[in-house]
Amino acid sequence: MILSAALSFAIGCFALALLLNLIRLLTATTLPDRILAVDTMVVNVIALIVLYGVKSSSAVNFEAAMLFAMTGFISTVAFCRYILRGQVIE
Amino acid sequence: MSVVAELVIAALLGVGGLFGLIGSYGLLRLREPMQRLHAPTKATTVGVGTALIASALDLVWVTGAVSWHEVLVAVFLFLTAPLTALYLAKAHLGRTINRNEVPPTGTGADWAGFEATPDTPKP
Amino acid sequence: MSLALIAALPFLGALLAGLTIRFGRTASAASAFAVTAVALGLIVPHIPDVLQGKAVQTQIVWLPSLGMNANFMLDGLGLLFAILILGIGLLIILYAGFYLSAKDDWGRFFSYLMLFQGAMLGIVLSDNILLLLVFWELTALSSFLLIGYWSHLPQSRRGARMALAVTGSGGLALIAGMLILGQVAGSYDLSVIVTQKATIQASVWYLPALILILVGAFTKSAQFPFHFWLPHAMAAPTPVSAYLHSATMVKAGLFILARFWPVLAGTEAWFMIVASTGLVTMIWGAVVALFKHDLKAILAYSTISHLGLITFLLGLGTTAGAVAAVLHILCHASFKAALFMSAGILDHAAGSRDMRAFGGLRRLMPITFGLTLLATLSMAGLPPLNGFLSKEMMLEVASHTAWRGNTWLVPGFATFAAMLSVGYCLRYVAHLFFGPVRRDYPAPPHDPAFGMWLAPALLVAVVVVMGLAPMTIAGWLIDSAASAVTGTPVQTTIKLWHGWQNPALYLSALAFGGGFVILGGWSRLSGAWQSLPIPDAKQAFDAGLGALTALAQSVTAALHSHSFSRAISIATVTICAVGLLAFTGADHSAGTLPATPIQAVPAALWLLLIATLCASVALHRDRMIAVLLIGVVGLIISVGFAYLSAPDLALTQITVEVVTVVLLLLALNILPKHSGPAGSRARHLRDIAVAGAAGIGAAALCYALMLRAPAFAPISAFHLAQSKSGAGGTNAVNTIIVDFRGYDTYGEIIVLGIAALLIIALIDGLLAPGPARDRILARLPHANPTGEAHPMMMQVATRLILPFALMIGIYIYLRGHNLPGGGFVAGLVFAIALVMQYMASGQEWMQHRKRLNYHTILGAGVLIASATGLGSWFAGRPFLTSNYAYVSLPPLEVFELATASLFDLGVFLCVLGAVMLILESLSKLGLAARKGP
Amino acid sequence: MNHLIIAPIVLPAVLAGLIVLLARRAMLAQRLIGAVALLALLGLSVVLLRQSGEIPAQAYFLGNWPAPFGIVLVLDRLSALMLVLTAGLAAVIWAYAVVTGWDRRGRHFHTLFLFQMMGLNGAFLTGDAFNLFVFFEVLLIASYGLMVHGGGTARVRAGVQYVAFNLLGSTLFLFGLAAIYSVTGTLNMADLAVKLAVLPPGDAALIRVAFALLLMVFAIKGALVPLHFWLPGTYAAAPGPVAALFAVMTKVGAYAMIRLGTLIVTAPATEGLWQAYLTPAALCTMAVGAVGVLGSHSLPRMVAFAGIGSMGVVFLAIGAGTPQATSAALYYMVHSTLATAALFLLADMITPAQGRDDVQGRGAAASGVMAALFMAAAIAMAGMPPLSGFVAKLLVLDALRDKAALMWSAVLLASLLTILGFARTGSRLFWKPPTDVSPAPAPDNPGAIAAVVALLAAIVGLTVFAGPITAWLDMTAQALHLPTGYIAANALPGVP
Amino acid sequence: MEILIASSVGVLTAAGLYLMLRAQTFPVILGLSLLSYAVNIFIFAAGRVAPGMAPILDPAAIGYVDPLPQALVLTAIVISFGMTAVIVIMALGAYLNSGDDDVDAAGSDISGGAG
Amino acid sequence: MIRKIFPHPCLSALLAVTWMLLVNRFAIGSLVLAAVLGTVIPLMTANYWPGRPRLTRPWAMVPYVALVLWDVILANIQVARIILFLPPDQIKSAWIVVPVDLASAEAITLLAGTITMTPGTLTADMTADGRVLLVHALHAPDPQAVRDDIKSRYESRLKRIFE
Ligand code: NA
Ligand code: NA
Repeated sequence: MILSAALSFAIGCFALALLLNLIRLLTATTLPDRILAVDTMVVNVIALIVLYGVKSSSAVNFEAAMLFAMTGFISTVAFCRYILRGQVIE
Repeated sequence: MSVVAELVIAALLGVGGLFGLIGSYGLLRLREPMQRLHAPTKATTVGVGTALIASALDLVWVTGAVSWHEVLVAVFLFLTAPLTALYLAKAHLGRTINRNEVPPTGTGADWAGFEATPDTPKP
Repeated sequence: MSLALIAALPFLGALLAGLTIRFGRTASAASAFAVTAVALGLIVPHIPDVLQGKAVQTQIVWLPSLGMNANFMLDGLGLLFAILILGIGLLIILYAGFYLSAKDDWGRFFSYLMLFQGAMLGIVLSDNILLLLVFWELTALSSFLLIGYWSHLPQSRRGARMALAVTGSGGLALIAGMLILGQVAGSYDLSVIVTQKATIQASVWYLPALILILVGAFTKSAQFPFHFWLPHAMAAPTPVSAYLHSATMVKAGLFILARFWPVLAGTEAWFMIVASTGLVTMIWGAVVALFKHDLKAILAYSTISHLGLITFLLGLGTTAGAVAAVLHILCHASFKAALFMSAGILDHAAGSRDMRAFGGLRRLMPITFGLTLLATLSMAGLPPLNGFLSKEMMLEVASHTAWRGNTWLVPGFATFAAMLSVGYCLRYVAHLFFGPVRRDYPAPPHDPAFGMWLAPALLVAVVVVMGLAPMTIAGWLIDSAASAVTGTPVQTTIKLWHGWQNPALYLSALAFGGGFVILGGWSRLSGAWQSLPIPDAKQAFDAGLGALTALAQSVTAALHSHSFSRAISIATVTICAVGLLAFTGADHSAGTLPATPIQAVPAALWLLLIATLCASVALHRDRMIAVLLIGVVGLIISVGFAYLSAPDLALTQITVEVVTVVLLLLALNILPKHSGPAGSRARHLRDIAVAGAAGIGAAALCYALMLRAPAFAPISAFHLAQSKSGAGGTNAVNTIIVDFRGYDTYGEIIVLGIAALLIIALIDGLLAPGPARDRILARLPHANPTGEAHPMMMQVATRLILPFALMIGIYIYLRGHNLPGGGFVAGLVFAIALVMQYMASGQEWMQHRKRLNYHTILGAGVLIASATGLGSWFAGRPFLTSNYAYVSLPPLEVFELATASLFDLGVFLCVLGAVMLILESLSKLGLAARKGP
Repeated sequence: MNHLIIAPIVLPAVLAGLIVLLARRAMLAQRLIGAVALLALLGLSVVLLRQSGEIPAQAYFLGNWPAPFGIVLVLDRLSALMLVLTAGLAAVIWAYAVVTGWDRRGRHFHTLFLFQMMGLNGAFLTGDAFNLFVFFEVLLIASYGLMVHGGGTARVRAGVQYVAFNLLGSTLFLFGLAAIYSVTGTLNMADLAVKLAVLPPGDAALIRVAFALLLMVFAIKGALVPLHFWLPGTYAAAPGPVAALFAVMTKVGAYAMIRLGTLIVTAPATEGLWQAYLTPAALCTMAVGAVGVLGSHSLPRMVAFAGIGSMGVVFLAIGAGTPQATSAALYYMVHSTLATAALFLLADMITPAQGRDDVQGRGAAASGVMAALFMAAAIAMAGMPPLSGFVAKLLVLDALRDKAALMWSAVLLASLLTILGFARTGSRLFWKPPTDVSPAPAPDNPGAIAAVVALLAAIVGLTVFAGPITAWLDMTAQALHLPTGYIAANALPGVP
Repeated sequence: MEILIASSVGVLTAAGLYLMLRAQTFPVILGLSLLSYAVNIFIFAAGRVAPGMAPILDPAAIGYVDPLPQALVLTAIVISFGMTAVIVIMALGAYLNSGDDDVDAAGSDISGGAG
Repeated sequence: MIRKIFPHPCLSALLAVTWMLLVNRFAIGSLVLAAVLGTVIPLMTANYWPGRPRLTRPWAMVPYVALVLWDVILANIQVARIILFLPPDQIKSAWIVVPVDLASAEAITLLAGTITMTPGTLTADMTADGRVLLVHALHAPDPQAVRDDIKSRYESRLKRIFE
């Protein structure tokens, strides 16, 4: 009971966080800020996936979480490199 | 499941959710670009980390088996967060922050982010 | 000898003439002559049969289902034409041998000529009307070549095209008419069709067929108003004019009229159309001929007039008319060919074809004068020459003909036409040969060599002898031909003198008298004629064709303006419209499945998705932001897949996403960073409407499908049931991919491999010397790259991250068969890990440390996948049949070995190789830009 | 099971893979492998053609999974015909590309060419609707590569449009397939026919939408107006031999229409669905093609429009929906593929350097041999006697006699415009004396000429043997319109 | 739920087409990506979706998500990745060759042709 | 020889452990595979990790990680407080220059990472040789104290592990 309430609370928090990220993404004035918003979004998404796994008592999406972490990191680096250097792979 | 375990997991979940929300909120609230960088790299990471631990514990209590996947995800996030932050900071330094605002290194060398790369003539 | 062979001989001759030119001009001419002579000789043995009224036939099955067979027939009409074609053909070849100059390409000329001869002979020998159409169109093509023979002259090219345009369109009408006729008659064989008169004339299709066939015939035979091409065809060498445009090809239309006379003639429509057209043509041709100055133009218009005469006769629909027509075909061929040849002689000898440059040649060119005089007088219809016989017969027939109850109209017009004819004939002779000798001839006139006047002389001999002894010379031929035309045995008596009571005699005399009056008043008449505002048919045609071409050009250009966005809009609207129409064309029952209640998280994701999409449309002009937003869209969709229990999709989507982002960023480094404004406000509204329509369509279809219960158990029920027991895996998605539908995957990795190769080839091309390379080298490097290329912290961290990332890849590959994952995602994870290493350390650094060439990885992937598939052949099983076994290898627990995993390895290698090749070569391009010239 | 059926797909793939692995830089080896592959494919196709005459349809169950659960290849007369046409055409064009050195003007020509063969053969053989999509993609992506082979501004720019347009088509294909699966639960084409026959009426509208979308996909491939806009620019810009090979690509659209169309035409929901759209669109296609022939300024573009026009005739015949019309469509398809290809090769020879410029005003750019070949090919294309174009036209007209007034006048008028266009271009190209700006005529390349002669010889053969060929095609069409053999070959559970 | 998915497909399709209609290299590429997302969801949805189904064979499962559409989507994703890569490079090539980023109006059709 | 087969023994061990965690189920087969992967992957990637970092006291890593984790948790609360309750104009951010005495690249990287993970501070840049770090502090009324804290709390410990 308390667990499922806490779970719903946590899921709600991260879903809300995602929407805040979206607002940030759309209102930001600089590119690094927008990238930061997207990067945060990825982290929040991972949280959501994990929490949804708790909710549905399924471990099937943990690989997805892993790959989200990996790809989120790499695309952030790629975007930053693009801003800084133009050429992502030099 | 014992009440204690349930309470622990619930607490972890609540804290994790809060931290995640605070991180994203900070992203909106903080004024300076460099300040904003602090919010998600930490609060959010902690938020996710907490959620992951809650999930792992939940699985332990539900199935009795230890799930290490969550740990691996958390480790990966912790390993990469500084790099993400570094790159974003560099992006700010390179594109949005006036270099006068940044203190000198104190040694002869300049910050790497401001160094002209040898193979690239600046226009 | 088989008729098919005879029909084929001229084509052989065409080949021979083209080949023997290697042995000299004479050889070419001689081979053409010999082949023609042989063909004529081969006809001869058939003559007795034909004269007895027995048609000679040869049948070769060609396309029986269509009723198109190589059926040939030789009857009286065919015989008449065959003799004309081959006989005059011989004379033309003889004449051409002297006419052509050394500069001309003889081989080409005789080839074309023989090609034409074959086509023409084919027409008259065809029993099958589809076969006839083949030859018919061939005459148009070969005459196109012959008219355009002197292709350096613009009038030749234009004349050839005009002839092709007019006779070609007529030919198409003829095709339609013939097909209708064949459908109505139930056969495409002439011998059958001619027996179906009642059926055909009773059919509602009679009139359309008649009109279409007549259009074909009239265009070919230069009947008003399609006559205008013929004078322009005179740009051809004179032998061609003599052959095609007087003796043979233009008579093909008449041949058709005669051929179908038994089934088409005899109706009011036939008479009204054919006879009237003939009459008008006869008069119009004669009028124009009277006032032309160019020798060949005069002859051309006189030919038009005479063709009109024959058309008129056939149009009467009476036996007498048919006999007269047949007779005149023969007569006209003889004197007109002779006249063309003599015109050629004049052109050669005196260096001009303008009548006004001549006069008084009587003494300077006596032989030419004699030949021309006889031929012209025959054309004028003066006894005792053969032209008199047919003209007399025409006037006789005309005098009995009433036009809509009016009994004087036809005789009156016929006599008027005859009068005009006499007029231009007299003028022709008078203005050329009589009058004082001039001093200003373009060249000194002289009679030609014997060889050159031999051919016209022979024709003139026919003109004279046939006039004197018509029955002996041609009676048999006329009879059998007329019998074939009318379908009933005809026994004519052709004679010079029919007695005083013959009305034609008076009409003829009237015509002659009038002719002399016309000659006397020619200058005044000519002045009056020149002042008449007669529309020039050629100009009208040119203008018409020009306008048509211009219209075609502007329509084509307007339609295909390379406007991609318009093409896409049109396609989208079309697709939506067709989809909507298809939907409304049948019943639809709304779905009965219960809708799944909406929960908060998916609703939030949905909101996120829609907002991001709107933002990406609104902000798309900043391309970097657009990439970022599209990345978010991909992220949300991946989460959606994970939420909807499709972990494999989530894994694949997210890994593809990041590779795509890297790819896009690499490209964006070179492309402009911002999109320009695309068009006006109106265009934006249009685009929104089009895109919106498609979106609504897609959404509606999706919604309708999702709520509709499946009509049948889906085949995936089998996959789920067989996944473990049949394919040895618990992840049904994976077993479908690597086993049930492994063949799809095989195709898919090939696509990826091809993409890589293609990209390498393209980038190679861009880096090769050329505008692209110049632009790359001249391009300013990125606005100002800041900072170090490879931060130390990143380099160090990746040392640790890379091995773990690779291990995760291996883990995902190994578990794929039973849990989400598999070769494809694993390949992408490897690729992503390597990309990370590339970003950290740079291409050069990596180049030195790379162990395996990505090409090799890709090739190995394709081969492993193929080999796994082929391996099952050795077990006698089809391509890609998988096998798995549980292996027990103590102390290890039992584990599974599946060939599908090997296939998946191929997939893995293919994906890895392809992705790395693509990214590597793309970054090469960027580095080339960085390095500069 | 007859393993030869898969060979036309795997053989080029394996050999192409070998080139990538071993002979990336060795042109001689690539050519050798290419020659082996194309000869083998030709031989294989002929063998399969002979087999297809003996058994109505043979299925090859990939992965040994029963239909409709696994993917099936089906060899019948139609697929065998397309295989032979493709292999024959490709062999000639490949030889042309080698003798003219086109294969050296960029990387990976031979690999892409072999993959192109794989894609085409796969599309012709598959009995699975989604697999058809996959092989459409294989042949398309290979065609993208071949299209921009050799590079150059015009080519690459046209390439972008070509790719983008076709990607739209591929997306549409997926929409259609998904809808079909959603309604019927199957992807096997024979199974689809069986299930459509007993489809609940309430699903009729949805399945109609699905098949209407597929029709649009095939219409894009086949350049049916108004979905043809990608074609003129693409074909005109593509390297000559590639454009020639593309002559068979539009036929893939027609093939798919015949294949699927004859399977669904008798079902209550989809009866007459395609025909309703095909006929008017085909008439427009003919018109656009014919007007384009007359209104084009460059030879390759003109040939491209002639190709569009010929597709119009093919679609008109397909739209008639009778066995006789299908047979005529097949004959016309074979004929127009050969004629279009011959003309593209000639266009390549005549305007080798700047094929995209206004060549018509430039004057005689080629020799008499070229002129003769051009004339023959143009005669065939325009449907004039004595070549197969005329026979093909008659067959189509005969098959369309029920609506003679409209159809015949349309076909014949289109022929007229085509004839005018070719006469105009031909006379300017070959008859007009060279001007100062004319490039010197390129010396005749005997190998290249031989390639064109080979195509023309095939056209002559098609004409001379029209009787037996049409008899064979009639049987093919009858089998298509009564596809019991095709369905039986799939051995569907519960279907006799 | 269904309405969310269907409307997502619709908006993705519309946004993708709208970007394609911008007729410049990069928007066209992005538009195609969006279209491929749209169709991937569409295919997946065609198998009828419901959260909470088991993706992996499991005796305890109440039901499975139809695996076949998923397999089709996987194939479609891979193919569309290859295609995206190709059109990206082609667009680059077109831009570098011509210096023009427009996909529209690639060369004029109208040139003189008299004679 | 052994150096060749195991270019980075610690990495090998770590990989093997990680594999077992990934498989999440103990079995002999998994262990064998873990050993194989722990050997093969470092070999495969040896080219990308030139040299071998010297770890003089690897076990000291454990308390260090524990310390960092604890700091992360504690200081996160601090950051949360700043975000939530401190008015934005009162937040006193500062750039802090931290000279580093560590020698190996791995150690410097670890320090930089630690600084970022521990709240309130963030490594924004460093000199090319890594001898000076540029740290940004979210709210540091006394920058000097932050620098001293970094040096004493983390750098000294890392020095012990690596040197
Ligand atoms: Na084509
Ligand atoms: Na075509």
